[in-house]
Amino acid sequence: MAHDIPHEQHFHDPANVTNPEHAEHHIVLPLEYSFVFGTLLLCTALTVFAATRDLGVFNPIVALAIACFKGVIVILFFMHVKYQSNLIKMTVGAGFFTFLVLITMTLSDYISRAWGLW
Amino acid sequence: MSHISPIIWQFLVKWMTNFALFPPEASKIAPQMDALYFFMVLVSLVGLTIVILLITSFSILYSKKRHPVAVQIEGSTLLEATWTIIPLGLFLVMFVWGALLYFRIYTPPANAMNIYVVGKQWMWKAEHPGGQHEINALHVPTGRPIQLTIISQDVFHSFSIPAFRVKREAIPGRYTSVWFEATTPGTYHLFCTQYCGTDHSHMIGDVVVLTPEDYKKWLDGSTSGSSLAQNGERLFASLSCAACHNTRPDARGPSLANVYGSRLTLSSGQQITADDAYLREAILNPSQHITQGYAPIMPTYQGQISEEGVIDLVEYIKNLDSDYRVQQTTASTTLLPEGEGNTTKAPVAPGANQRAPQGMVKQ
Amino acid sequence: MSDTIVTLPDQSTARIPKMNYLTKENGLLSWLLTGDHKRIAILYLISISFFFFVGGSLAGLIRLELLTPQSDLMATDTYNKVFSMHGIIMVFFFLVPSVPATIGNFIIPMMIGAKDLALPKVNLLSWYLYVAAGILALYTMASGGVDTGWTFTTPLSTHYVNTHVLTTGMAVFIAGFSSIFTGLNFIVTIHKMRAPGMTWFRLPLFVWAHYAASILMVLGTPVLAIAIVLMALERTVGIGVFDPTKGGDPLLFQHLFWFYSHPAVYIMILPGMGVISEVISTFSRKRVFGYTAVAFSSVAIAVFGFFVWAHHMFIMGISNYAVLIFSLLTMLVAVPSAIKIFNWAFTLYKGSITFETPMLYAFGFMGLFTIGGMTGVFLGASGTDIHLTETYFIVAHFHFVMVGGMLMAFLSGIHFWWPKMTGRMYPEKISQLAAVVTFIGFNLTFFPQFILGTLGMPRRYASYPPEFQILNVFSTAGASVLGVGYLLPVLYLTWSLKYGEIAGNNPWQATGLEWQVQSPPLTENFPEIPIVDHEAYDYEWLERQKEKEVASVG
Amino acid sequence: MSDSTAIAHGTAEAHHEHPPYQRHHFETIAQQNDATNFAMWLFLLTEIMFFGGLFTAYLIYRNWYYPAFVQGSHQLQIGWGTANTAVLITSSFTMAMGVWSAEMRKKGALVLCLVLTFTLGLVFLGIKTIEYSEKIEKHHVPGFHYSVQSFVDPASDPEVYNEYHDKPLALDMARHTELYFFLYFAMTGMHALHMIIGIAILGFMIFRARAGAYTTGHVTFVENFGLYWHFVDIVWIFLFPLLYLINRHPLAH
Ligand code: HEA
Ligand code: HEA
Ligand code: HEC
Ligand code: CUA
Ligand SMILES: [Cu+2]
Repeated sequence: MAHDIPHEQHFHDPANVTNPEHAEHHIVLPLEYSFVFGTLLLCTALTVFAATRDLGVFNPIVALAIACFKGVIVILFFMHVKYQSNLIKMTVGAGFFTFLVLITMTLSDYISRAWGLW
Repeated sequence: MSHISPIIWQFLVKWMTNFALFPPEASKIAPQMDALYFFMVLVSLVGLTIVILLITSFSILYSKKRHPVAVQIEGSTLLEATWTIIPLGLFLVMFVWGALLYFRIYTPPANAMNIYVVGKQWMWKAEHPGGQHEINALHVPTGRPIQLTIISQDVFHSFSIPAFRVKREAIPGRYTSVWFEATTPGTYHLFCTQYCGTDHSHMIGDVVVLTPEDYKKWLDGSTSGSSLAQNGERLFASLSCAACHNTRPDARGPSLANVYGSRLTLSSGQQITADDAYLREAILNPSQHITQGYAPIMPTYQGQISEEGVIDLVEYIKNLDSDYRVQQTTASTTLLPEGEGNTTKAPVAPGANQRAPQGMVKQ
Repeated sequence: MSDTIVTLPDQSTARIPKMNYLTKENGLLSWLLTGDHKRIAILYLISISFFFFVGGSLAGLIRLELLTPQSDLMATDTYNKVFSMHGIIMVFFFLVPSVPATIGNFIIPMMIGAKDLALPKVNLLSWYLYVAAGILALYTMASGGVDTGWTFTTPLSTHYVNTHVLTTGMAVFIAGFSSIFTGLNFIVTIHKMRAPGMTWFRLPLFVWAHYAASILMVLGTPVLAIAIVLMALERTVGIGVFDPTKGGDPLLFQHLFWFYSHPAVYIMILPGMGVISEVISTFSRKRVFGYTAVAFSSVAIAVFGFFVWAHHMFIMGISNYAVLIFSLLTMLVAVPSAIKIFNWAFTLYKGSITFETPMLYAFGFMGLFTIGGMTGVFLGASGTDIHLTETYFIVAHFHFVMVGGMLMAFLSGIHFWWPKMTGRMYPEKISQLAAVVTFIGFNLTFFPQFILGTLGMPRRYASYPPEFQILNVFSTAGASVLGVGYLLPVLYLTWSLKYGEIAGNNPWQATGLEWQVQSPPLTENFPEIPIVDHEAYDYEWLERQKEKEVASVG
Repeated sequence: MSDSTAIAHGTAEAHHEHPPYQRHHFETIAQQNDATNFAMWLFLLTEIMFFGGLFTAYLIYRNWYYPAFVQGSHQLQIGWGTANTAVLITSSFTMAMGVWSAEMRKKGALVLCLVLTFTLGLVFLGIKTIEYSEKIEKHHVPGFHYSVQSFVDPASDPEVYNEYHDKPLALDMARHTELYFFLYFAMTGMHALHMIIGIAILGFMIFRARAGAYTTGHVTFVENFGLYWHFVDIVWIFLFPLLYLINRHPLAH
C-alpha cells in the first residue's frame, strides 16, 4: 500500500512543490517575435486582399481561417503557450471548447427551427 | 359538532368536498401522459426505496455498537457499473417515451379544426373560424381534434389546460400550435403558466367542453356576424393586397390561391411549406423570404395590422382555393372609401361580400 | 454518548489555543483588510446567513399569501416582487456562494496543505464585490423591488415592466464577478498550492467537487454577465436584439441566461455533494466507496452540465430537434448524480456508523436529493415536461434539490466543521432535534407542491382556484416548521461560540489534513507544510498517527 | 496578546529567505509565478465566454438578416479597419518586446516598449473615434434616432453607393440593419472598453517601470499584462473579418 513508505521526519524542501504542471520559464527571442509580427502583418494584407476578390461561399471561410491562424500564432508565440506546461495548453483548449459549445449548441436550435426564420 | 371551532369545521368541510389529488383526464392524450407519468413515479419510488433501504439497513447493521471496526473497501467496478447502466437505461426509456409523447402533442393531425388564440397582458382571446370571439374562455366539442394556433401580442404567455395535459407557449411575433381531442364534457381550468407581469395570476379562464350538438348550438348562438375569412377578405380589399395579388397577366405578386400548404421555392433555392407561420411572416416581414421569380417589392405591414387582423388575413388566404374571390375583391376595392385600410375593424363591405361562412371561400 | 466517536479533550483542562487565526489580530479593520482565507470565510458566513434570512422572510410572505386562494395579504404586484426577490436573493446571494465561499474558502487550503488560497487579495475582493452587490440588491428591494422573476425573461423585463430591473441586473452582474473570482481562486489553488505528496487522487472528494464547481463558475458566469448587459442595453436604448418587433429573438436571451443558469444549479449542488462525501466517510469511518467514480462523476456533471441548458426552454419555442438533443443530454447528465448517491450508500456498508448531526443532515440530503433529482428527470423527458412545466411541480423539484439537497448539505457541513472553525462544539442533542425538525418541516412544505403541480397549479400565482387550498395550507404550515428548524441552529451555534465545549483538534477522528492541526487553526494553517504520504480517508493512517503521538508523549 | 502575535510572525517567516516580491503563502517563487500566470489565463477564459455571447448573437442574426448585414458592413471602411488591425498588431509586437526587455532586465527598452504600446493603443482608439463619429453623423447608432435612409435609398449615400452599387433594401429588411449596427457597436465598444482599461494599466506600468520595478528579474506582472493585451488583440483579429470583410461579396440571394 502506498502509505507503507516509512514515515519520515517532516522537512521543508521547496523542491517538493515543483509539480509536473510547472514549465521552466522560456524566454522568447526578439527574432521570433519579429517573425510572428511579420506573419501577422502579411496575413492582414492577405485577408484584406481576399476580401476584394469574389470567392463565393469561400469569402467568409477564407477570412475566418486566416483569423484563426493569426489567433493561434498570437496565442502560441506572443502569449508563450508553445513553451508552456500542458496545463496552460489545456486551459486554453477548454476555453475555446466551451466557447464552441455555446455557439454550436445555440445554433443547433436556430438552424433546425422549422424553416428560415423560426 | 358544536365543540369543533367553526374555522376548523369549515376547513374540514372544504377538505372533504373540494380536495383533488389528481387532475381529471379529459382529453385523448391525457391517459398517455399519465401512463408515462406513473411509470416515472414508479421508477422513482423503486429507486427511492432502494436508497432508503440501503441507508437504513446499513445504518442498523453497521452501527458503531454492532460493528465497532469498519472494514475498508476500495470499491467494486461491477457494482458501480450496475448502478451506472441501470439508471441510464431507465432514463433512456423515459427519454424515448417522453419524446414520442412530445411529438404527438405538438404535431396536429391534418383534419384538425383550427382555433386561433391570442394572448395579451392579461387575457386570452380565442377566435373561432366562424368569427366567434371569446375572452378567457374556450368552447370546444368532444370527439374532434382541435388545433390551437397561438400567438402573443406582447410578452411570453403560456396556454395551459391541465385536464388535457397540454400547454403551449404564446410567443410574441410567432405562431405556435398544439392540439388535443377533448373526451369528457365539462368545464376545466385554463391557465396562463408563463409569468407575464402583474396580473399573470388573473389570466385564467374556463375551457368548456361540449358535446357536438351543444357545441353547434353554442356556435350558432354566438356568431358575431362575419367569419374570420370574411374579415380577412375585407382587410385584403382595404389594404389593397389585390393590387398585386391578382390574376392579371401583369400581376406583380404571386397568386395566393392554394398557396396554403403548398411547397414553395424561395429565391435562395430553399424549399419550404407555406403554413400559418409562413403566411404571417410573408405579410409582416416579406423580404425575409422572397418567392422565386418575384422581386422583393411587397411592402411590410408590420405595425399596421393587429394580430387579430393578421389572423383574419391568414385565415382568408388559407381558404382561398381559387382566384375567383380575389377578382371579386379587386373589383370591390375601388368601392372602398380612402383611408379605411389601416384598421382591423373595417366596416362591413358592400353587401355582395356577405355570404354564408362556409360557402364564401370554399367554392 | 457511548456510541459516538466524538473524542473531546478533557474539558476541565482543555483550552482554546491562545494563538489562532481569530486572535492573531484584533479590531474591525483587521477583519475588513484581511487576506486570511479563514477570516474571509467567516465574513462570508455572516453575510450569506443574513441574506438567507432575508430570503427566508420573503418565503414566509409567499407562503402566508398562498394560505388563501385570493390575493388578500398583498396585491398581485407586491406578490410578484416578493417571489422575484426571494428567488434572486436565495440563488445569487445565498446558494451560489453558500458552501464554496464559506466552507470551501475555509477548508480547501487546509485540505490540500496550503497556507492560503493562491490569491488572497482576490479572495477579499470577491467578498467586497459580494457585499456591494448585496447592498445594491437590498437597496433595490427597499426602493420598490423588481417583478420579473429571477429569470428576467425578455421581453417582459426589457419592455413591459417599470420596476428596478437595471439595478437588480447590476447587482446580479456584480455578484457574478464575485463568484467568478472565487472559482478562479479555487482552481489556481487546487492546481498550484497542493502540499508535497498531495497528488490528485489523494485529494479529498470535497476538493474534487469544488474543482468541478469552480470550472462551471469560471466558464459559465461570464455568459450571464453578457446576457445581463444586453438586457440592460435593450431596456435602456432599445437595440433590438431581444425585441421581436425589431427582428430580434427574445429566446436568445434565454439561451444565454440558461447557458449560465443550468450549470449554476450544479454550482449550487456540487459543493454540497463534496460535503456529503466527507461527512459520510467520517461517520462511517470508512473510505468512500469507489473514490475515483465519485471524483470523476463530479467532473462529468460539470462537463455535461454545459450541454443541457435548453431543457428550460422545451416549450418556449426552440426547435423540436433541439428539444430531442437537449432532452437526451439531460438524461445523460442525471446519471453521475445517481452514481454518487449509490456510492455514498455503499460507503456505509461494513462501516462503523454513528449518527451525529452532520450525518443526519447527510441522510436527509440523500433521500431528498434523490426525490428532487428524479423529478428533475420527469422534467427532462420532454413529454411530461409539457404538463409539468411552469407549475408547482417545478417549484417542488428545485426546492427539493436546492433546499433539501444543498441547504441540508450546507447545514451538514457547517455542523461538521464548526468545531474546526470556532474550536468549540455545538450542543449535540438540540442540533439533532433541529435536523429532524427541518426534515419534517421540509417534506410538509414541499411534498404537497408536487401534487399541486400535477394538478396543474401554475407557479408565480398570487391567487389560485379554491380547490388547491388544502395542499397550500399544508405547505404553509410546513414552512413555519421549517422556519423554526432553521432558526434553531442560529441560536445554538451562536450560544456555542461562548459556552460550547472545547473541541480539540479532531473531535470526529476525521482524516482530512485540516483535522490534524489545532482548532481554531493558526493563521498560516500549518506550522510546517505537511508532506502527504497517504490517500484520502485512510483511517489506518490516522490510527498510526495517534499511536505515534501517544508513544512520543508517553 | 500582542507578544504572541509577534511570535506568530516570527515563526512563520524565520526560516526561509524570500525575495521581497514573494508573498508569504507561497513556498517558492516559481510556484507564485505559475499561480499568477495560471490565474491570468483563467481570467482570459472568462473573457472568451463573455465575448462568446456576442459572437453567438452575431452569427444568428447574420444568418437571419443576411442582406441587412451585407449592406450594414458596406458602411464600414476597410481602410480604417485595416489600419487599426495593423496598429493593434504592432502594439502587440511592442508589448511582446516589452516582456522580453523585462526578462532581459533592460529598463530603457522596457519603458520604450510600454510607451510605444500605450501610444499605439491611443492611436487605435483615435481611429475608432473617427469611425464612430461617422456613424453618429449618418444616424447609424441604434436606439438614437436610427435612420435607414442609406439602405432603403442607397443612392442617397453616394460614397458607399459608388463603391458597392447596393440595391435598395425593402423597408423591413432595412430596419434590421439596426441589429447589425448594434452588434457592431456592442462588439467594438466592448473591445474598446478593454483597450481603455489596458491603456490605463499601461500608464501605471510605465510609471513603475521607470522606477525599475519590473527589471529586477520578477517579470510576472508585465508578462500577465502582456497576456491581457494579446487577448484583446485576438478579439480584434476576429472582429475585423466578421464586421468589415466577409460581406463584401454577397452571395446571389
Ligand atoms: C441545485 C439545483 C438543481 C439541481 C441539482 C437540479 C438537477 C436536475 N434538474 Fe433541475 N432545476 C433547478 C435546480 C436544480 N436542478 C431549478 C432552480 C429549476 C427551475 C428554474 C426556474 O425555472 O425558475 C430547475 C428546473 C429544471 C428543469 C426545467 C423544467 C422546466 O422549466 O420546464 C429541468 C428539465 O429538464 C430540470 C431537470 C433536472 C435534472 C434532470 C437534474 C439532474 O441533475 C438530477 C440528477 C439526480 C438524480 C437523477 C437523483 C439520483 C437518482 C437516484 C439515486 C435514483 C436512481 C435510481 C433509479 C433510476 C432506479 N430541472
Ligand atoms: C436557495 C434557494 C431557495 C431556498 C433556500 C428557498 C427556500 C424557500 N422557498 Fe423558495 N424559491 C427559490 C429558491 C429558494 N427557495 C427560487 C429560485 C424560486 C423561484 C422564484 C421565481 O419564480 O422567480 C422560489 C420560489 C418559491 C415559491 C414559489 C413562488 C411562486 O412561484 O409563486 C415558494 C412557494 O411556496 C417558495 C417557498 C420557499 C420556502 C417556504 C422556503 C423555505 O425553505 C425557507 C425557510 C426559511 C425561513 C422561513 C427563514 C428562516 C426563519 C426565520 C427568519 C424565522 C422567521 C420567519 C417566519 C416565521 C416566516 N419559494
Ligand atoms: C406591391 C405589391 C404587393 C402588395 C401590395 C402585397 N403583396 Fe403580397 N407579395 C408581393 C410579391 C411580389 C410577393 C412575392 C415575393 C415575396 O415572397 O415577397 C408577395 C408574396 C406574398 C405572400 C407569400 C406567398 C408566396 O407565394 O410566397 C403572401 C401570403 C402575401 N404576399 C400576402 C399579401 C397580403 C395579405 C397583402 C396585403 C395585406 C399583400 N400580400 C400585399 C407583392 C405584394
Ligand atoms: Cu399571461 Cu402569465
Ligand atoms: Cu437545468
